Amino acid sequence: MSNTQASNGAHARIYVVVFVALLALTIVTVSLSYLHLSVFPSVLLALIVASIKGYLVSNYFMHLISERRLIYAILVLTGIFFLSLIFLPLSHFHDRVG
Amino acid sequence: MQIPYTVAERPDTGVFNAKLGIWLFLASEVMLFGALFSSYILLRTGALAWPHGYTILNVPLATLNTVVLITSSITMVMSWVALRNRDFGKYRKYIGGTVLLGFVFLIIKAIEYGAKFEHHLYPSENTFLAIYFTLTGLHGLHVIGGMIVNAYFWGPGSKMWVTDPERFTNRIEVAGLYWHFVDLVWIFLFPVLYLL
Amino acid sequence: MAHVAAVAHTGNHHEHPLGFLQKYIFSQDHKVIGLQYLLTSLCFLFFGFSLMMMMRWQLAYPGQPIPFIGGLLGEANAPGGIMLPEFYNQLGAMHGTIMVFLGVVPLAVGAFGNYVVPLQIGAPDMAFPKLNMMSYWVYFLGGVTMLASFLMPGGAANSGWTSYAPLSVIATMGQTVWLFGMVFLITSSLLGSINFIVTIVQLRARGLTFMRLPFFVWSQLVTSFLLLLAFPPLEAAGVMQLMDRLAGTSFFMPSGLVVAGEVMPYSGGGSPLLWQHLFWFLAHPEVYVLILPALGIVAEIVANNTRKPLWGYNSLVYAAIFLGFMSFIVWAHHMFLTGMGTVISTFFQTTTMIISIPSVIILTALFISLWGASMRFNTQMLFALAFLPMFGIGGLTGLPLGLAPTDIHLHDTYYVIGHFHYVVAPGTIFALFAGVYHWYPKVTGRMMNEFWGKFHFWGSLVCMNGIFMPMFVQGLAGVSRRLYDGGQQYAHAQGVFHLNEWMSISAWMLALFQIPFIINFFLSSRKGRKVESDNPWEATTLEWATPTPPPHGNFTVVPEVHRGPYEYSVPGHLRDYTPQHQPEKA
Amino acid sequence: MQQLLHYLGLPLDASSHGPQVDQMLAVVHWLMLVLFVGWGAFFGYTLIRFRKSRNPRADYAGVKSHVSSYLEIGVAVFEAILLVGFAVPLWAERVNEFPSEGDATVVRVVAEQFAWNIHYPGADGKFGRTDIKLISAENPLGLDREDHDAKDDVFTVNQLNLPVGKPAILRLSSKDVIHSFGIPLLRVKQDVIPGEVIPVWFTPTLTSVQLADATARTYTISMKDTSNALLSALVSREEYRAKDGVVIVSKDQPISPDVIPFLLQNGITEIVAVSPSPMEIACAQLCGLGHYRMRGYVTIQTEEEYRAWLAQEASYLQE
Ligand code: HEA
Ligand code: HEA
Ligand code: CUA
Ligand SMILES: [Cu+2]
Repeated sequence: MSNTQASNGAHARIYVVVFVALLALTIVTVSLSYLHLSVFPSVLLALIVASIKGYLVSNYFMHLISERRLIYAILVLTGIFFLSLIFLPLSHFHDRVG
Repeated sequence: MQIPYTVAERPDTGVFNAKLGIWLFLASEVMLFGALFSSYILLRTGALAWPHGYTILNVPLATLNTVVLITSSITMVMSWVALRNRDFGKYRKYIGGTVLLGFVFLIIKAIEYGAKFEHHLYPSENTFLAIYFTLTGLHGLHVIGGMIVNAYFWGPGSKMWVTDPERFTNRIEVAGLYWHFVDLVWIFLFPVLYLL
Repeated sequence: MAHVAAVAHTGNHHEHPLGFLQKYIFSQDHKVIGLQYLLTSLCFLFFGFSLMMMMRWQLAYPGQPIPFIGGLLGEANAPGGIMLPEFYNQLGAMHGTIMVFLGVVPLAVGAFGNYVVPLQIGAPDMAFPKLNMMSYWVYFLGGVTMLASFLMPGGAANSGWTSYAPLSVIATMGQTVWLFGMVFLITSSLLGSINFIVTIVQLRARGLTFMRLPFFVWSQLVTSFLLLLAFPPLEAAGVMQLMDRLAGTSFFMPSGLVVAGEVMPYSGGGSPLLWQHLFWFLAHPEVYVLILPALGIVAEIVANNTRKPLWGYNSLVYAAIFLGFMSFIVWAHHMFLTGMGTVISTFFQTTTMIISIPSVIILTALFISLWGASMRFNTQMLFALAFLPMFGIGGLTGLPLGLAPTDIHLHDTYYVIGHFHYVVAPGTIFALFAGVYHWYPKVTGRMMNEFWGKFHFWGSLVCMNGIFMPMFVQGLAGVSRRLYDGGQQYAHAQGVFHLNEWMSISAWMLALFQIPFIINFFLSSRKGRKVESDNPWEATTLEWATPTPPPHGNFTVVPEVHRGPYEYSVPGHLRDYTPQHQPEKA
Repeated sequence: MQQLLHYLGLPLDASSHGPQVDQMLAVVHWLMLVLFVGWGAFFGYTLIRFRKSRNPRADYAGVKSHVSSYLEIGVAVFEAILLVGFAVPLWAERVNEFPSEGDATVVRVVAEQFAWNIHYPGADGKFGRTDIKLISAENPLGLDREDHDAKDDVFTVNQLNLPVGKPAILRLSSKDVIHSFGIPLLRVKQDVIPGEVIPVWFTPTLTSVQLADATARTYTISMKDTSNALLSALVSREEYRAKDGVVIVSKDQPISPDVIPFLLQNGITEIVAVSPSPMEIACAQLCGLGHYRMRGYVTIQTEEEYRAWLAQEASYLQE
């Protein structure tokens, strides 16, 4: 149990706020899709909204915000490899002979 | 000698064993889904034509499922809060609710799949449906895995509350981390597959 | 080895005695699990070698019936004892798979890692004993699945250990079984690697800071990270290939495929290169999984038998970490010839050249460690010393492969086969042999026979070079790998084809030289000379501070560490070794 | 070093970029040799000098100098030079600097299990339309003969003819699985990936006849060679007559095992022989059970011979 012994009631309130925010963002992302924007802006917007939601879940529900350096280090390392897994094959497909 | 730091945090690392373990596991899960997302991007950029998800898939049902999963996330975290407040009864309600919401998610998913099959939309139809079924199928398996764990902690596993409450609370925290991660994956799957 | 484990359980922890099943089969003791891994993986290693011995017959004497066992292989595989090309391809794919995933990795990580790491860090066990047991049994299941694939209609997987699509997607049933086997093996590795990292990070004894860890522990830590983060993409790729095979999807199938005149019923739109990227994203880090634990074992043995500290311990550690990190971003050097433009090929050539630097640093540090030594040439030291130049040859021949223009000529020739066998066979396998001889007395309380050990060493050294050195010649001549007849028909192979016979004879001789090892290995556990102390090699690391063999729970007193791992021949000290747990004033 | 590599098996090369590849191979192998011999000497010395009987007490500190760091930096610098000076420009030339199609012989190569289909555009220089539905045993390319551009197209199986001294552009594709198009004597290799068309280019510098001259070797024969598979796969470069003037083996004829006794009887113990097709396409990527026999032949001709050959192939179309 890593976080300090703050009052749990306060935590519960934060969780409810996050929950409401997640619901709101779900509505946002669905309504955005009804605008039928062209590919680039729609991808960008969808990813921004999803990232905010991801941030909320990981930081509050998974209380990453109060987590230790060790956990962050592992996640940063994973993030680097995740990005190289996505972008290196992609750049190969864009830089091909012929 | 006993294995140390199963309950308490190791002072210099600041975590107990299982917490480090689950975060490592989640790191590997990031790479698993990362590879599938990478495949999605490559297939899509290489495709001559790519359908918009909403033209084939059922967005309202998926939105409902998003809400279900988010709700199950909050019940999960509340069950942990309940344990920290030493309120076992409330814990049982919340964790039970989480399992039930998992069921609801799967049922809705099954309805979606069924509708696809009825229209003869199988994974072999095109690469979009292939990646759709693979990603959501794998995610569904993760949901089932989480439900089994949570159901265990709702039922027989909860005996530990009596013998070792500290450790049991840690276990629920760890199970929660996994459950939230499954939610997190869905948060990205939903727009990527259904809305773009 | 039964009585070994029996002694291991005289520890004081379990008041109620465990049943046979819990003690030996479903044990949660890291030492028993380590031994289970050891025996299983040695058997697989031998099995993988046996497959290769059959192949080497076909390469040396194409089209001639295999003596002795030819008739046993079945009409579908070898009518009249003459191997069919289909069967040759099965043997090749399974040799690669078994050696890498069922032989070397489980031996290096599952066996040595499991047995030695908790001891070296002063821990009572692994962090998650149940998980540890599960990872062994899932590995076992994966192994059985792989073996069972030989019984499928059409035989085992036959598309190479690389399983390139579309070939693998249109292949026989064996490929499906291979994929399921791989999913088991990946799962086992994931469980194991999580366990190792948590154990090393969390369970270190008091005073055992990271920079006091034995290099072997470091190598296992880095290895675990490689397994943890590189395997999942292959798991994803495996699932996609299963989908392609079973559900008819087209992840790896482009449009418009025509096989044997028939238009294929795939919707198309997939990419064969996607498989290659995901496969090599694992398989390149995997090769460092094969080498890092070996380097760790060699470092331990070199320090112990030179009786001096490892030179440049810090640089060794940083080099290993850097090596691990870089190994994630060099993978496409296996794909130079898939049609890469200048930018992307430059990127991968550069990272490949960069990754060779930490290897040079590690090897240099080990060489320099020899200077000023007082060397004991026992069997494990001979194997460890021979590892250095053998790995050197293997590593150096990686350089022309890592530069795209020279790879044009060498890609997929026997030069590649020579390159990596030098690193894995006289490299890693020698290091693993060294490890067996080194830790044997701790595990069994008895010594292995030195004479037969040295016999095993010299024979293996000569034969290994006899097999793999001519491969460079064949590769330079341009002979492709995976040729059923060894290139007999090709004009450019005419000058080098005759080498095949020598290589094959060396391989069978190599097998003969393993017999004394196998006998020595089993016999010594009963008949070997008993060790006089818990620390027969006068070593400094913690595993030698336990009773012999270590009981359940490992240590009788909670160990505390006071110094770095290799304090040998400290000036002013009476003895030429100062164990890590020895208090400052004693 | 290049000589040493040739001695070790590296074949002669017959393309204009081949010498650069070989030179780079030589440079890399120099680096490898220096490192190996240097460290090997050090290693050997320590084994003798620092064995226990000679040096009973080890030296705690060991080497104190930092020469090794300079050495490591040296290796890194050398690798950087290899990369910037050789590898990158050479690769760029291979994949970016294609000659213009007007100055080159352009050929399509379509790989399949287990053959190389070679497609020539014919006199109009245009490749005709192909369609996978038309693929059959007689029409492995699925060429649509109705198409105007296809009328004069020529195809061969496992036989690639090219004119010497002129750049060739090969467009590689595959019908089924991944193959790899390799011609060791030209220092060319390129994976052939289904679903993609990947071009390679090179300029042959030797005709097959010249190549045969250059690769012919003298073989000493004995009675044992009557069962020598290698020898029977070769053709003689010269004419060998018996004492009475009867021809035993004529030029460019295979050396069948049964003539060996006659040669020996007539006091001929050495013959000059060569492979009948010294330049071959070798499939380098595992492509199934017939991978080992997926072999093609390359004939490099003078411009005139090449034209004549094409014309002859085209003439079969009329029939
Ligand atoms: C343990 C396994 C292992 C290790 C450590 C390595 C190490 C390296 N490998 Fe290798 N490799 C494989 C296993 C391994 N490889 C396998 C299995 C394949 C084939 C897979 C397949 O296709 O089936 C392969 C294939 C392979 C290829 C693809 C070839 C092709 O298909 O065309 C390439 C290309 O870049 C490459 C490069 C390298 C490089 C640059 C290193 C570097 O890390 C090496 C660095 C080391 C050194 C530079 C040595 C330092 C030496 C000294 C300092 C002096 C020594 C002197 C004395 C000892 C006297 N390897
Ligand atoms: C770790 C990896 C590893 C190891 C150790 C080996 C070891 C050996 N390999 Fe292999 N090999 C591969 C990985 C490995 N190989 C791979 C990945 C391929 C490519 C496959 C493909 O094309 O897809 C390949 C391909 C390959 C080929 C090329 C085939 C072809 O292209 O057609 C050849 C040819 O000779 C070969 C030979 C050998 C030989 C003679 C050994 C010998 O060194 C074996 C030595 C073995 C031992 C010495 C066993 C010792 C064990 C014991 C003594 C057991 C004791 C038991 C008890 C005590 C119970 N291997
Ligand atoms: Cu075609 Cu191998
Ligand atoms: Cu590699």
